Amino acid sequence: MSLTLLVLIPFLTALFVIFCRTNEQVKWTAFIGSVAQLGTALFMFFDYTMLRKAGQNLQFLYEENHVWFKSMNINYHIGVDGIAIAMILLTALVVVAGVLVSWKVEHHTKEFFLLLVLLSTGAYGFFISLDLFTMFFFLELAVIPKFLLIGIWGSGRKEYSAMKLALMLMGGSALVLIGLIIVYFNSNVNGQHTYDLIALSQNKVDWQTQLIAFPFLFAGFGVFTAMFPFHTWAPDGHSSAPTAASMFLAGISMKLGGYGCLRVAVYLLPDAAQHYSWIIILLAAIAIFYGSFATMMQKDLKYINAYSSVSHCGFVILGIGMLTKTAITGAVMQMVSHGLMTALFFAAIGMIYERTHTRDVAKMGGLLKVIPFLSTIFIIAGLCSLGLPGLSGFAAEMTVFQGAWQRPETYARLATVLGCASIVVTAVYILRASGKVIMGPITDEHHKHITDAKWNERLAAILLLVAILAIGTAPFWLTDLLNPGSQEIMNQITAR
Amino acid sequence: MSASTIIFYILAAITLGGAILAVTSPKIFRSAIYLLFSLIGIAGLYFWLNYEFIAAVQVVVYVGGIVVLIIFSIFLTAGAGGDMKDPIKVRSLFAGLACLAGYCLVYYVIQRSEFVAVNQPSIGSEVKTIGAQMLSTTEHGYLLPFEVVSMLLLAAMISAIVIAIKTRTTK
Amino acid sequence: MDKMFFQMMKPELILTGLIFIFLIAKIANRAEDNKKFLLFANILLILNCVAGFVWTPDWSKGLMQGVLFDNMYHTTPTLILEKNILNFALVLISFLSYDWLNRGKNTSEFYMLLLSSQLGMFFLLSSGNFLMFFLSMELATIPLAALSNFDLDRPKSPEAAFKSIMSSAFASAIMLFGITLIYGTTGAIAFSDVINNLMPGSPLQIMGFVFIFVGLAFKLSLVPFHLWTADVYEGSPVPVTAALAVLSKGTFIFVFASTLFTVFPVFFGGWERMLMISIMITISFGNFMAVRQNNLKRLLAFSSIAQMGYLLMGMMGGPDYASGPTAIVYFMVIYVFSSLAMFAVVALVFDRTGKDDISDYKGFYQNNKLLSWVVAIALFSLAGIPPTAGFFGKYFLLTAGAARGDYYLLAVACLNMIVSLYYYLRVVKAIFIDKSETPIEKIKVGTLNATTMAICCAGILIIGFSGDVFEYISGFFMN
Amino acid sequence: MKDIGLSHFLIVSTMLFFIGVYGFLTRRNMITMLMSIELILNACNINFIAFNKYLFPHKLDGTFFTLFNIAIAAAEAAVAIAIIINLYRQRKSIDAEDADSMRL
Amino acid sequence: MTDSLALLLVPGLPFFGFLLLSIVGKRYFPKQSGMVGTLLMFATCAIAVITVYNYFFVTGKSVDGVYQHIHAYKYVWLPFTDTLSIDMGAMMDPISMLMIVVVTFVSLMVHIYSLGYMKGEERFAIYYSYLGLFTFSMLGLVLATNIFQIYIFWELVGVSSFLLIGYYFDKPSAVAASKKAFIVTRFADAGFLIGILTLSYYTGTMDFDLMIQKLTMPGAELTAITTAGFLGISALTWGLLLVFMGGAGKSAMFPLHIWLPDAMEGPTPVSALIHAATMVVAGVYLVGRLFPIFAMSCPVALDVVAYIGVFSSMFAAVVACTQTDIKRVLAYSTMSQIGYMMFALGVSGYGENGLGFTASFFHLFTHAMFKALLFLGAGAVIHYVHSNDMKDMGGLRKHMPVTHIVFLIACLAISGFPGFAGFFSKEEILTAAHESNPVIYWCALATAGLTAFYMFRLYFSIFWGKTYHAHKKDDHHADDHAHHGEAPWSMKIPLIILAILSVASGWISFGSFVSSDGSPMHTEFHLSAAALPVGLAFVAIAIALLMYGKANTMPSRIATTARGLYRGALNKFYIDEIYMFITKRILFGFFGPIAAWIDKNIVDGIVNFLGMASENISDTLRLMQNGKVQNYAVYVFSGLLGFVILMVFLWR
Repeated sequence: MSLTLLVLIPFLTALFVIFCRTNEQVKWTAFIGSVAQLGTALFMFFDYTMLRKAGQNLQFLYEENHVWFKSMNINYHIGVDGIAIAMILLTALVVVAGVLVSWKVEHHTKEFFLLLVLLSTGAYGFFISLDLFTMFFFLELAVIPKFLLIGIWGSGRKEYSAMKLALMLMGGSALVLIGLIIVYFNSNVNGQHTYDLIALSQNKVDWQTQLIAFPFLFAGFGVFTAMFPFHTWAPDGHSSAPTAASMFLAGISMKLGGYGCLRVAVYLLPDAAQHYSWIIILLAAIAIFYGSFATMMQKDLKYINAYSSVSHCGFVILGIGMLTKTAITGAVMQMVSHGLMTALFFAAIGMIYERTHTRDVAKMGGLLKVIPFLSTIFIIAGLCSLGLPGLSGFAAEMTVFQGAWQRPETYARLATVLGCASIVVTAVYILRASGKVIMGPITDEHHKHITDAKWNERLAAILLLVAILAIGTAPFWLTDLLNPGSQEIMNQITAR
Repeated sequence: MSASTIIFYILAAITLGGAILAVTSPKIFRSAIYLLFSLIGIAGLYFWLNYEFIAAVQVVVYVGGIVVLIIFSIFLTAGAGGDMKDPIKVRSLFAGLACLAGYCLVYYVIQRSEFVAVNQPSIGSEVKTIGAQMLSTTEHGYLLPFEVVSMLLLAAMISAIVIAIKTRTTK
Repeated sequence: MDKMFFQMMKPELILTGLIFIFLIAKIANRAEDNKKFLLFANILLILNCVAGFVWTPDWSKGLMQGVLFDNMYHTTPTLILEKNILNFALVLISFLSYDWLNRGKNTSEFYMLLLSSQLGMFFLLSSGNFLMFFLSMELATIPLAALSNFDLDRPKSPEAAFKSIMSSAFASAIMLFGITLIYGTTGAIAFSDVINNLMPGSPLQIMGFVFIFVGLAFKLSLVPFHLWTADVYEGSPVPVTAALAVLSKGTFIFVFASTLFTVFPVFFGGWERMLMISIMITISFGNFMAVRQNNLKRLLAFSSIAQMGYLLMGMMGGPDYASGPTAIVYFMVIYVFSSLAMFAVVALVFDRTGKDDISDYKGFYQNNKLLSWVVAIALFSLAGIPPTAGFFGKYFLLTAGAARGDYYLLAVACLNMIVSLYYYLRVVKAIFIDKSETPIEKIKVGTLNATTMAICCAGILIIGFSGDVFEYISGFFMN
Repeated sequence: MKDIGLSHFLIVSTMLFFIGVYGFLTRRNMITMLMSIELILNACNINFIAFNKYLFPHKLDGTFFTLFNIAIAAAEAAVAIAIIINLYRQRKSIDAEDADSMRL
Repeated sequence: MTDSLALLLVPGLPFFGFLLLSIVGKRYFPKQSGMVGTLLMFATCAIAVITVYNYFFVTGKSVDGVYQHIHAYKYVWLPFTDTLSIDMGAMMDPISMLMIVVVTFVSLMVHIYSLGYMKGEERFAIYYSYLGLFTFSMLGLVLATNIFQIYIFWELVGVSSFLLIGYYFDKPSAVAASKKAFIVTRFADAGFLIGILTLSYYTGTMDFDLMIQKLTMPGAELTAITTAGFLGISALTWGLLLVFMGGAGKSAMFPLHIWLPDAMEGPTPVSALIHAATMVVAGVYLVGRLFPIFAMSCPVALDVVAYIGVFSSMFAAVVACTQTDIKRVLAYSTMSQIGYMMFALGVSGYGENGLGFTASFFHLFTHAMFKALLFLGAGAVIHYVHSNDMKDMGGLRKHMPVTHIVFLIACLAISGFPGFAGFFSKEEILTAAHESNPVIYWCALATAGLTAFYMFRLYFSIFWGKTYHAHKKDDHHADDHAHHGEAPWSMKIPLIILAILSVASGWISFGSFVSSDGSPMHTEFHLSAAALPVGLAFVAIAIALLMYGKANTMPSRIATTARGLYRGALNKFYIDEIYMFITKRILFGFFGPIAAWIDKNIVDGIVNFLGMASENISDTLRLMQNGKVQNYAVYVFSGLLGFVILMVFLWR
C-alpha cells in the first residue's frame, strides 16, 4: 500500500483528462478516477484500522521517505495517522460528489475537470505529507485551480471573488511560508536544519522561535480555514464558485487550514500554542458568534452557507485552541463533519440553483412540493448544520464542547457558552432559510415545473449523506480513528 | 609658486571653465566648442604629467574624433545657431544642490584619506612600453582587453551603421 | 596556447568565430535570403550551445580555477555552467525571434550584435580585473542598446534605445569613477590584488565600492536605479527585450554576486545591509508598480525588477551559505524558462497583431488555448505557484534570504508575493476569464516558436520536481 | 611639480565629474547630455592618470585603463549619436524631454 | 424475551417504521403505510407493556422491596475521555417504565386515530414515518441511561416535533409555528447542554446513576462542584438550573412556553401525542430523573422549579380562560397541568417526603390519558366542523354523541371531579403542596378552579350553547358532512379506550410503583383536604355553565368589565411580543445588522482597502516613471548619494 497512489491517481486522471476527446469521456474519466481514489482511501482506512488492531503502534503508518532536495534536507516524506486518514476519506468523498454534481458543466468541460482533479491532488498531498516543504507545496498547489474554477465557471461577482480568494489564500500561504522558514532555520536535528515533521516534533524548536513562528503559522493556516478576521474570502468565494468548487472550497480546502493549524502550528510549536491559546479561543469565539449573526443577515443561500461555514470552522479553531485531547478530536471531527455537511449543502444549493436560477431566499418557496428529494437533502444538510443528533454535526460539536469545557479558565468557559449559544442562532437561520425555500407556498410559477434530481445528483447526495449518517449515528469509529492522533498532539503539548 | 604650478592652475581652469560653460551655455554649438576647450585642457594636464602618449590620444580621439562627431551630429539635427530650451528649473536646482553635496562629500572623503604611494621605481610611460604591454599576453600584458575593445568597436560600428544609415526611412 | 587555453576560452572563441562568420555571411551574401540565413544561424547557435557541454576543461586535476592572460581571464566550472545556461537561453531567444527576424532586414546584424553582447557577458563573467570588467560590461551593454533600436520604423524603438544607452552610459561612468577610487586606494585593477589591498573601514574605498555597487545595481535594475527598465522593455523589439531580461539580467546577477562575494567581502557587513534595503524596496516597488500596469511588456519589466530582488535574496545567506548561490543559479535557470515562455507568446502576439496591452488579451483563451496555457504556466512560475518550478526557485531564495535571520526581509518578500500574484492573475484573468467581443484571432505558431514554448513549459514543469537539478547546481558550490 | 599634489588632481577630477553629472541631469538637448557623459568619463581618466603618476608609477594600469576608456567613449558616442540621429529623424526633436512617449 | 432485547425492540420498531415508511413506503405503498405503522406500534406497545409488567411485578424489586435501576444494555456511543462518554443504553426504573407505557400507548392510540383522521392525505406515509420517528426518539429519551443520551433524544424529539408541526408545510403559519417551536426549545437546550457540560465536568461522568451517586454522597466531586461558582452561584446550582432550563423549554414552562400554543398548527393527533401526552412532559421527566440531586444537594434549584411550575400553571390557566381556539385552550391547559407536575416535583422531598414526586408522575400518567383524549376529541370536532374556533361551534352534542360523552369525561377528569383520574392525582399534588408551601398551595388551588372553569367553558361552547349550523358558508362543506357523519370507528375506538382509562387510571395505587427512591410510597386520601378543591371545581363548573351553557352576553359583559385583564390574557400577556421584540429587534435586528455591517465594512473593508491602497500606491509610485530619462538619472544619482552617505557614515 503506497500512499503515493493517493497523489498519483489524481495526477494520472488529470493526464487522461487532458487526452480525452469528448466531454463524455472527460466526465467518465474524472468520475472513474475519483471513484478509484475513494476506493483507495476506503481500502486504506480499513487496512489502517486492521493494522492498528493488530497492534501496530507507530505514530504514522505507510511511511515513505525519499530524498528530494538533499542539500536543503528536504524530503518527500509521507505517512498517515488517523487524523490524516479521516481527512483523506473526507476528501475522497467530496471529490466524487463534486465530480458527480458537475456532470452538467458544458463550458470548457475538460479544463473544469482538470482543475478539479488538480485541486484534489493538492488536498491529498497536503494530508499525507510529513515534510513541511512537501506540505507547503501541496497547500499552494490548490490555490490557483480555485481561482480559475471560480473565475471561469463562477457566477455573480466572480472576478472579484476569485481574485480576493486567491490573494487572501496566497497571503495565508505567505504567512505559513514565513513561519516555516523560521522554524526551519531554528531547527537542529543532528546538526542539520530540517522540515521533517517527526524530527521536528521530537526536537522542539526553542521557546523564542516558537513565539515568533507560531503566529505566522497559525494565522497563515487560519486564513485557509477562514478564521476571523481572515475569513472574508470565504463568503464571496463560496458564493461565486460553481457548485463543485464551492464543495471543494468549503469541504476540503478550508480543512487544509484546520489540519495545518493542528499538525504544524500546534503540534510542532506546542509551547507557543499554550501561550497564545487565549487569543485563539477569543478569535474562535468571535468567529463562531459573529459568523452566525452575519449569516442571519444573508439573503443568498450560498452566502448563508458560506457564513455559516465561517461560524462552523470557528468550532474547529475553538477545538484546537482549547488544547485538550477531546477538543482536538472534536476539532478534527468537526472538520470532517463540516466538510461533508457543507459539501452536501452546497451541492443541494447548487442543484436547486440550477433549476430555479435564483439563490435569493425571498424568491423561492415551497420547493418540497416540486423537488422533494433535493428539498429533503437541503433540510438534512441544514439539520446537520444546526447539530441534530444522528447527523455528523452533533457528534463533532458535542465533542468540541465537551473538550472545551475541560479548560477551567473562565474565558474558555465563556467562549464555550457562546459556542453553545451560537447553535441556537444556527437553528434560527437554517430554519428561516429552509422554512422559506423548502416549505411554505410556492412563490414562483416557474418553479412548479422543475424536475427533481437526476441520477448523478442523487448519487452525489446519497454518498455524502451516508457518510454524514455513518458519523452521526455511530461516531465511535471516527473517535477511535482520531484519538491516537490527538493523543500524540496532546503528549506534545503536555510535555513541556 | 613655480611655473609648472601656474601652468597646472591654468590648465585646470581651462578644463573646469570649459566644462562649466559646456554644460551651461544656451547655444549648442558653443557648448560643443567649450567641451573642446575642456578636453584640450585635460590633454594639457596629461602633458603636464608627462603622459604624452595619452595626451596625444586624448587629442586625436576626443578632439579629433568625438567632438567632431558631436559637431556633425549637431549640424545633422538641430542646427548650430539656435538657443536650446532652458533646463527645467526644479530639476536644475535639485541637480545643482545634489552635485554640490556630492562634491562636498567626495571632497571630504578624499581629504580625509591617506594615499600611500608604492616605493617602486617608475616604469615610465613611453610609447614603447605601452606598445609592448599592449600586445603582450604575459604579465602586464593587455592583449585581451585590446581584443575585447576591438570587438566593441566592431559592434559599435555595426550598430551605428544599421541605425543611422539613411536609406532606412519609414516605409 | 595549449589545449587548456582553448578549452577554457572555448565559449568566447566560438562566439567570436560566429560573429565573424555572420559578418562574412553578411558581406558575401548580398541577396539576404532571410529564411536560409536564419536556419543557418539557428543551427550554429544550437551547435554553440551543444559545444558548451563537450570538451570542457579537465577539472579533475584538483584545479578549480583556470587563469589566463595574467589573471585577466579566469574560468571555473561554475562559470562554464553559467555560460552554458546563457548559451541555452540564447538559442531560445533566437528561436522566438524567428518570426520577427524573418520579416526584418538586419538579420545578420541582429545576430552579430546579439553575439557581441553575449561575448561581452562571457568576458564579464570571466573577468579577473577591473579593466576587463568594465570593458566587457560595455561590450555587453552597447550592442544591446543598439539592438533596442532595431524596430527602425517604430517610434518607440529609438526612444528605448536612447534611454537605454544614456542611462547605462551614465551608470557606467559612475561605476568607472568608483573603479578609479578603488584603483587609487589599492593600486591595482586585478581582482586578486584589489582584494589583498582592501581595508575595511577605509571611507574612500567604501565610496568607490558604493559607486561600483550602484553601477551594477543599475544593470540589475534595483530600485531606485530601475526606472529605465520598463521603458526600454516596452520600446525594444520583443526578442531584444527577452535578451535584456534574460541574458543581461542573468549575467549581471552572477557578476553582481561574484563581485560582491569575491572582491568586496571585507565590506560584507555594510553591503549586506545595503543589499537588504535594496532588496526590500526593489521587491516592493517592482511589484507595486506592476499592479496598475496595462502594458504586458512593462508589466514583465516590473516583474523582472521584482524577480531580481528575489534573486538577490540568495546572497543574503552570506558567504558561508552554499545553498544561496545555488538557489540563485537554480532560480536563474527557472527564470530563463519562465520569462522566455512568456516572451515567446508576447513576441508572437505582438508580431502578428501589434497588441501588447493586457486588455487586448481579453478572451485570448477563446481562440488560443495552448498559448494561453503557456502564458498561464509561465506566469505561475514567475509568481512562484506550484507545481511550476518557480515555486521551488523562489522558495529556496526566500530560504536563503532568511538564513542569517533576516526575518523582516523574509516577511517583506513573502508578503510581496501576494502583490505579485495579483498582477499575474490579472493577466490570467484577462486571458481565461474576461470575455471580449473581439478576441485575438487564432494565431498560427511556427515550429521554432512552438519548440521554444514546449521546451520552456517542459522545463518549468520538470525542473522543480527533479531535485537532481538543484543538487547538480549545488555541487558547484559545495566545496 | 612639487606644489601640485595628487589631491589637486583629484579635486579637479571630482569637480569635473560633478559638472558632468550636473550637465547630464539638466541639459535637455540629447547631444549635450552625451557631452556631459564625456566629461564624466574624462574625470575618471584624470583620476586614473593622476593615481598612476603619483601613487603607482611602477605599473601602467591606470594608463591603459585611460586608453581603453577613450576607446569605449568613442564607441559609446558613436552608437549614441546614431541612435539620437535616428530618433531625430522620427521625432524631429532632440529634446530629451520629448522622448517620453513611454511612461508610467 | 429478555429485557434487553425487548428494550431494543421498543425504540427499534418505531425507528424501523420510520425508515421503512420514509424510504420505501412513500413510494410503494402510500395507502397502506398507516396500517403498517399502526401494526408496528401495536407490537411495540405490546412488548412495552409486557416488559413493564415484568419489571414492576417480577424482576424490578430487589429483596428489600425497592425498585432497582437496571441497565438493560449500554453501549459506548461517543467516547470523550476515559470516563466521559455518551452511552446508548436502556435504563429500567419505575419512571422510565411508566413513561414507555404512556408513550407507546398514547402513540398507539394516535396511530389508530390517525388512520381515520389523516385519511386521504397526500403525505400519509410521511406522516406515519414521522410518528414513528417521534415515538422512537421519545422512547430513547425515557430509556436513557446517560445524561447526554437524553440530550440526543431530546433533540430528536424536538426535530420530530418540528417536522410534525410543519407537516402542512405549505401553510405559512404552520411553518412559522414549527420554526418557533424548534428554536425556542433549541434555545432552552443550549442551556441544557451547558448544564450537562458543567455537571459532567465536575462529576467526571455522564451516567445518571453514577452522577447521582457522586452528587448526593459527600465526596470530592460534590465539594468541588459546590465550591466552584460563577457570579456567586455554585456550579451545581448553575448546572441544575441550566438542565432545568432545557426541561422548561421542552415542557413549555414560563417563560419558554410561547411555542406551545403555536404548535397547535400541527395535525391534531400530533398535538395529542406530542404536545399533550408525551414530549412536553419530558421536562418533568428530566427533573424527575435528576431528582435526587435536586432534592438532596440543591434545594435552591428545586425551589426555582417549584415557583416556575406554579407560576406557569396559573399563568396558563388565566390565558386559557380567554382563548377561543379550542386547541389553544387545550395547549394552555397542558401548560398549566405540566406546571402542576413541575411544582409538585418542586415541593417534594426525597424518600419519605417524596409525596410530590409520586404525585407529579401520577399526574403525568393520568394527564396523558385525559389530555390525549381531550385532544383527540377536539380533533374529532375539528374534523367535523373544519374549524378550530369556538365561535364556529356550539350545540354539537346531538351531532356527535360519542365524542360528546368522552369529551365530558375528559373534562371532568381534568377538572378533578371526584372519581375521575385527575381527581386523584391532583389531590395528591395539592396535598404535597399543602404540606410544604402555602403560597404554592393557594396558587395551585386557584389554578384548579380556573382549570375547571375554562375546561367547561370549552365543553359548553362546543357541545351546548347555540345550535350548530354547519352549512352557512358553502354547499361543498355540506356534502362533506352528509357523507362522513360523526367520525369513523378508527377515530372512535381510541376515544373510547382513552375515556375508560381517564376514569380508571386514577384508581391505581400509584405510590407503590413510583416514588422518589424506589421504595413504595403510601399515599393517603384525606377528605378534608379534597373538599376545598372539589368544591371550587363545582363552583367553577357552575359559573361556566352559567356563562356558556346557553348563548348569552354574559361573557362579553364580563370581558368588558375586566377589560385590562381580559385583554392581557387574550393576548397571552404579550409575552410573544416581548420575545419578538427581543429576538427580532434586538438580537437579529440589531446585532445581526451590526455583525453584517462590520463584516462588510470593517473586516472586508480592510481587505478591500488593502487592495485599493495598493492600487493607489501603485499609481503614486508610477508617477516616478515619467518617461524622462534625466529624471531617472536623478533617481540614480540620489540613490547613489544616499547609499554613499549610509555606507560611509553609518555602516563602515
